[in-house]
Amino acid sequence: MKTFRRLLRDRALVIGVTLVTLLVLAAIFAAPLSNFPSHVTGFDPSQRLKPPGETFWLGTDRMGADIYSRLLFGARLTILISVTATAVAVLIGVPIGLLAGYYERWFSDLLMRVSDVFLAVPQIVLAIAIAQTLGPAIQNVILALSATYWPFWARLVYAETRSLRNEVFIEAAVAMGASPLRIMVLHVVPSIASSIIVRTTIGMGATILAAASLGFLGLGAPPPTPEWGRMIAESREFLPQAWWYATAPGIAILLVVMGFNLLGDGLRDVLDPRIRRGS
Amino acid sequence: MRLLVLALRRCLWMPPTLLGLTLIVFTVSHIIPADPARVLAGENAPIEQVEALRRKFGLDKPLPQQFVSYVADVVQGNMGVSLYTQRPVADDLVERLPATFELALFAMGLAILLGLPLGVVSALMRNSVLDHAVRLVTIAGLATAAFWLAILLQLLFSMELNLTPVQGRIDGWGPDPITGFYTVDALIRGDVDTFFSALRYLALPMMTLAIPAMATIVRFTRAGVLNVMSSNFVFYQAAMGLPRRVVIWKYILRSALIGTLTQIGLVFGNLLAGAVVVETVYSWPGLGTYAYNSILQSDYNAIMGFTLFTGSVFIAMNLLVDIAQAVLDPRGR
Amino acid sequence: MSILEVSGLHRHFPIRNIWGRRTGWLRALDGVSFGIAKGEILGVVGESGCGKSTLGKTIAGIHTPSGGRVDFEGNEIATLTPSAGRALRRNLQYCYQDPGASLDPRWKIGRSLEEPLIVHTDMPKAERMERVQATLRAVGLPERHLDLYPHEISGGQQRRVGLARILMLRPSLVILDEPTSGLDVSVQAVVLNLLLELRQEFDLTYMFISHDLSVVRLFCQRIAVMYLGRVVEIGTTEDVFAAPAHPYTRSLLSAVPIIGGRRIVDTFALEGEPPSPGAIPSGCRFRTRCSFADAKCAAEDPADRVLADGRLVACHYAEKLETSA
Amino acid sequence: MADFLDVRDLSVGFVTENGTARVLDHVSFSMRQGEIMGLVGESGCGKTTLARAILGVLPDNAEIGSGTMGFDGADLLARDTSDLRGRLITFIPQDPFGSFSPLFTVGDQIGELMRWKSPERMPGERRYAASRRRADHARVLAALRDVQLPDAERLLRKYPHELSGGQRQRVMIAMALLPEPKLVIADEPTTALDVTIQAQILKLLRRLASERNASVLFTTHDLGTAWEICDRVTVMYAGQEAETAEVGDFFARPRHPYTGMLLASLPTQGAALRGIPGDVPSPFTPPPGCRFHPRCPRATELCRQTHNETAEPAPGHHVRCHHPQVWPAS
Repeated sequence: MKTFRRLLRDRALVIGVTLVTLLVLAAIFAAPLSNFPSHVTGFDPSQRLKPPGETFWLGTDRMGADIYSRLLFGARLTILISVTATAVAVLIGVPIGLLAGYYERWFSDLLMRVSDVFLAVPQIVLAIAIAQTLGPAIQNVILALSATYWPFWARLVYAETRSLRNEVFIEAAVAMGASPLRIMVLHVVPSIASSIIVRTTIGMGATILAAASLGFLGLGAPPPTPEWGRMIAESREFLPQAWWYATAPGIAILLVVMGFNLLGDGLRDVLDPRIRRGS
Repeated sequence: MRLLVLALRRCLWMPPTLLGLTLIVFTVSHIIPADPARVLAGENAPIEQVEALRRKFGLDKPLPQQFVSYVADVVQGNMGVSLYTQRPVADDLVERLPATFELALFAMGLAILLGLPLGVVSALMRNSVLDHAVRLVTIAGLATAAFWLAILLQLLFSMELNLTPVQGRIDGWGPDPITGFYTVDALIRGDVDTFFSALRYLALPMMTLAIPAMATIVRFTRAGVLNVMSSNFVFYQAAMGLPRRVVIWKYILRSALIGTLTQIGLVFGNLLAGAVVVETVYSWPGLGTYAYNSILQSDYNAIMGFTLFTGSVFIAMNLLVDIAQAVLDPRGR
Repeated sequence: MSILEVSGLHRHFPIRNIWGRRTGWLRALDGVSFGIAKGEILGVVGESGCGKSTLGKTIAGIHTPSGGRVDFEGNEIATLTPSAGRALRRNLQYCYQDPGASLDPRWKIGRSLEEPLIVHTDMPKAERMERVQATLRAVGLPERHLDLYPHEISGGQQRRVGLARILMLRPSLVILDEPTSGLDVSVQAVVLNLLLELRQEFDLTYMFISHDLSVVRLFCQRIAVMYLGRVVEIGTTEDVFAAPAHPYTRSLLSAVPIIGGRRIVDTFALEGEPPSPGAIPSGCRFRTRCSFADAKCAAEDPADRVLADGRLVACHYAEKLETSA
Repeated sequence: MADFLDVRDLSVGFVTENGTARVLDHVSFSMRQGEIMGLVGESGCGKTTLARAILGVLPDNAEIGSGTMGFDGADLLARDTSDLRGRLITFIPQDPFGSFSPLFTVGDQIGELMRWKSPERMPGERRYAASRRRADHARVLAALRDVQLPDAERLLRKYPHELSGGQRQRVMIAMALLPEPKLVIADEPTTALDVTIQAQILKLLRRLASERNASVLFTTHDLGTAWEICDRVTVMYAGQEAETAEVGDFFARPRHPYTGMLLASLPTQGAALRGIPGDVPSPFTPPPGCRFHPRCPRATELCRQTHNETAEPAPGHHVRCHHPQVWPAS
């Protein structure tokens, strides 16, 4: 019970959890929650560019589709992209970081140099290059994002494993005769799991931002699938009259990414109480 | 002397990293797409034209050979011709560089000028109202999509309050270039009107790029200062009754800066990346718009050229940060 | 019969310049030779940087030696590959300064104790648990601790669990690295008594590494004094404390406060600090600080010599030094 | 000779998430001019808190429950002591390495101290006149020679990480004496050093303190060190000053049971090792009355209930115990 009470007291975590849960609920129950589920693909030109009112809570877009409903369905896409891209990046980055960090041999430097090269290119630029060559499609966005984000996890796990390597209990396990694989799986991974979770949560936020940028540049999912980034791009023509058209998706992105960042910060303190609060 | 050698050692790593970068760019442009020649020629180009292009760019030769010739071209600055501007990509990049750099440096300046003091103060006055406000703004700043922020600022300042122009970089034609930086050239010539006009155009794009950068700097400075404040030498200086302001602004800040410096290198890199999106919103005639247009036209060489160029700037930036760190931290020497 | 024979043991760490090229050697162990009899407690004393911890870790196989032999229970274990060495080193365990720190904070205590048995033996589960419980009782802890995590018990109890883990494989030789340093006086006494009980119950031989001379004096039968990577004197505790043969041992003992006795603020004479192990002086390594040093000391690094009373010393003039404290 | 530092009935607690740790419980303690006073005790006994309370650098969550602290005619608790600190009262830390900023040379950091705390500085002086700067520099060189550091000029240009532990502690001692303080608070100054270096530092500190007639409050957990350097010794237990006496009397004829048992468990005694049964009480839930009573063989109902007043069974020998006979005659 005490940890639960401490959790509640940690405002960052509470806000983070609520925002992320809202996103997940919006994605799962997009159909029942939305007023015009048909507007995901269908539209109604007669209702073009209506300001927010009773029928269209967040107004309509240039095709007359209800922005509120499209945002809900857009949430599905956002989760799909950020979860898969981050998962793939973690699956590539963590083992590389673990191997490079645990063994201090030639290949650990090589692996780190390779991840440095990937880190040398600003993520969004490489993602653009990849997404553009493969053409606009969800799986290309996912490939582009995971291909450019895995070095962050490789770097993190490398640093954590390297510092863990001279912890007494690891040296004791080595001295006692446990095999390297056994030490990595049973000692190293559980110890660094908490920082991976924290980094992954924050990484989700960053991936959503990057996916939205790709969408904005027209490299995301092709129309008519609802994609928050592209909705903002479409809205530019109709500013400043259709102010709601640009604002609504932007706020959705803001809240969701903030949710993940707050969740990440909150988890960092909960999972690793040793790290002094207030950082 | 040691410092020079340290820098030299880091420089040694630059060529292999650049080569690695070229390999990635080569892979993306030559290997991933099914038929690069078709992509280059465009969807509806006739077969003969595609074949001609294939021979012209040597795409029929084995991949390693293609890579060697690609590297050879790039080293001589020949990144192929841009379909969009019909001019060598290298020339386009060099011509548009000052616009982006002027914007980036102004944004970075603003981010540091505001970010550092705010980070320090919010650390010193921990858990005060200011601290929570700063943390909230920081978290919001980090979560805001740059392109959306750009549109919002345009909406507010340009369209509603029309304090600043919506897009573009200068009224009419810019001053003929000395450094290529409009503000600097205007100052050199003492031409105050152009200077202020350039500033008015710079205002919004600068702020759009500065806000996320500032948020990162505040966050790391605050963590850095908090970390240093709990160290033994701060306690010793307090025990010896040294004035608090001396301890903070001389000893604590300098130690905290070391940590923040590495982040500033990263932040500058992300700033360059952000420029792609932000420049298009403000149609700022820099590298970003160039990259955006080349995306629309799927202008291959331009995209690859831009990626390679930004990557090398990024690598150089990291090198500069490493050297600055060695200068600041005697233990590194 | 000696359980452990160390002869000419070297362990050097490369010193690299900024270019990464090796420019010299940090000679942490520079030719160490000694033996430990079965059931004995040998004290290894010296100041920081003298190589006593490196010695312990090299014998235990944590560091690979750069030269020399280590014979443990008749087998040469220094030059083996890590895996082969590990099998032979089952009966030799290394105990860290804070044994509690050798426990993975995320593992329950029971599991940490069972691990050595899983790695080294093919004991069935039931037999393993039975030995875990027996060893836990031997260090004076209740069985319910098996389900707790290390942070849920006190520092002292964690130390006992660490010791229990070392005893799981029923070793014959345990290398204790500074087991009492940093402890308050009353806790120190409790730890030393526990170590003595365990020695009795498990028929152990101890190699007791410490910088605290008064603890070594009480606890050990023989003492080896180290300076800058070499053993400069080995002898029984009584002989070494009564009449130290090597000039360094003499200075070391004269620096130890004796409550109620002479005050070092009046009598202590040794000046300067030990040179770095990367730049060991030519000839005898103590000559730069020794008041008896002469040309011969500068030329020739004295070999280990056995004195009349069986003591081993590495000094040209050990017998001739007048016995002034 | 009036007591030059007079701490009376001082209680300090630290407010934390799970309650208040009552670290100092009505401590009274005094020092005479020109003496080296030992403050000994095991970890957690409150000796460091007492030293920091005198220095006026307790952490923000510290709460002073009661007590006064007379020093040189003023009550330290009642006023902001930052002008006194580093001037009349100076400090020698336990960890010399961590007490220097790694980014500035040793010379910069000593210079900084002299700029604000040099004996020649006029109170409220704003500009650091070049003439005073030169005079201070001369003082610094003299002080470094005085602590047996060769080639002082070159040392000033070095960075802290280029000095050995012993050298850094010598610089710390020089810095503590440069402002010509009345009181130097040395918090476990030799604990982090090797035994031969520790001996040199103790010898040096003893000589300089008597030459400068500066009083030194010397905290340590090592009774041997206290025997070496202190004129009088106070032993603390769980936030209470158990016993204070001249150093000879303190070690030969201890009266408080805790002191007796502590001395008995010293390895130098040679006899079979006897620890002290039981554990140190937690400051969050201190036992009533005398805090040693749960582990004390002499404990009576009186000890368990009432506050243990300090008695003076022999001249200059203060014992905070209801049964202050000489130990071990229980």
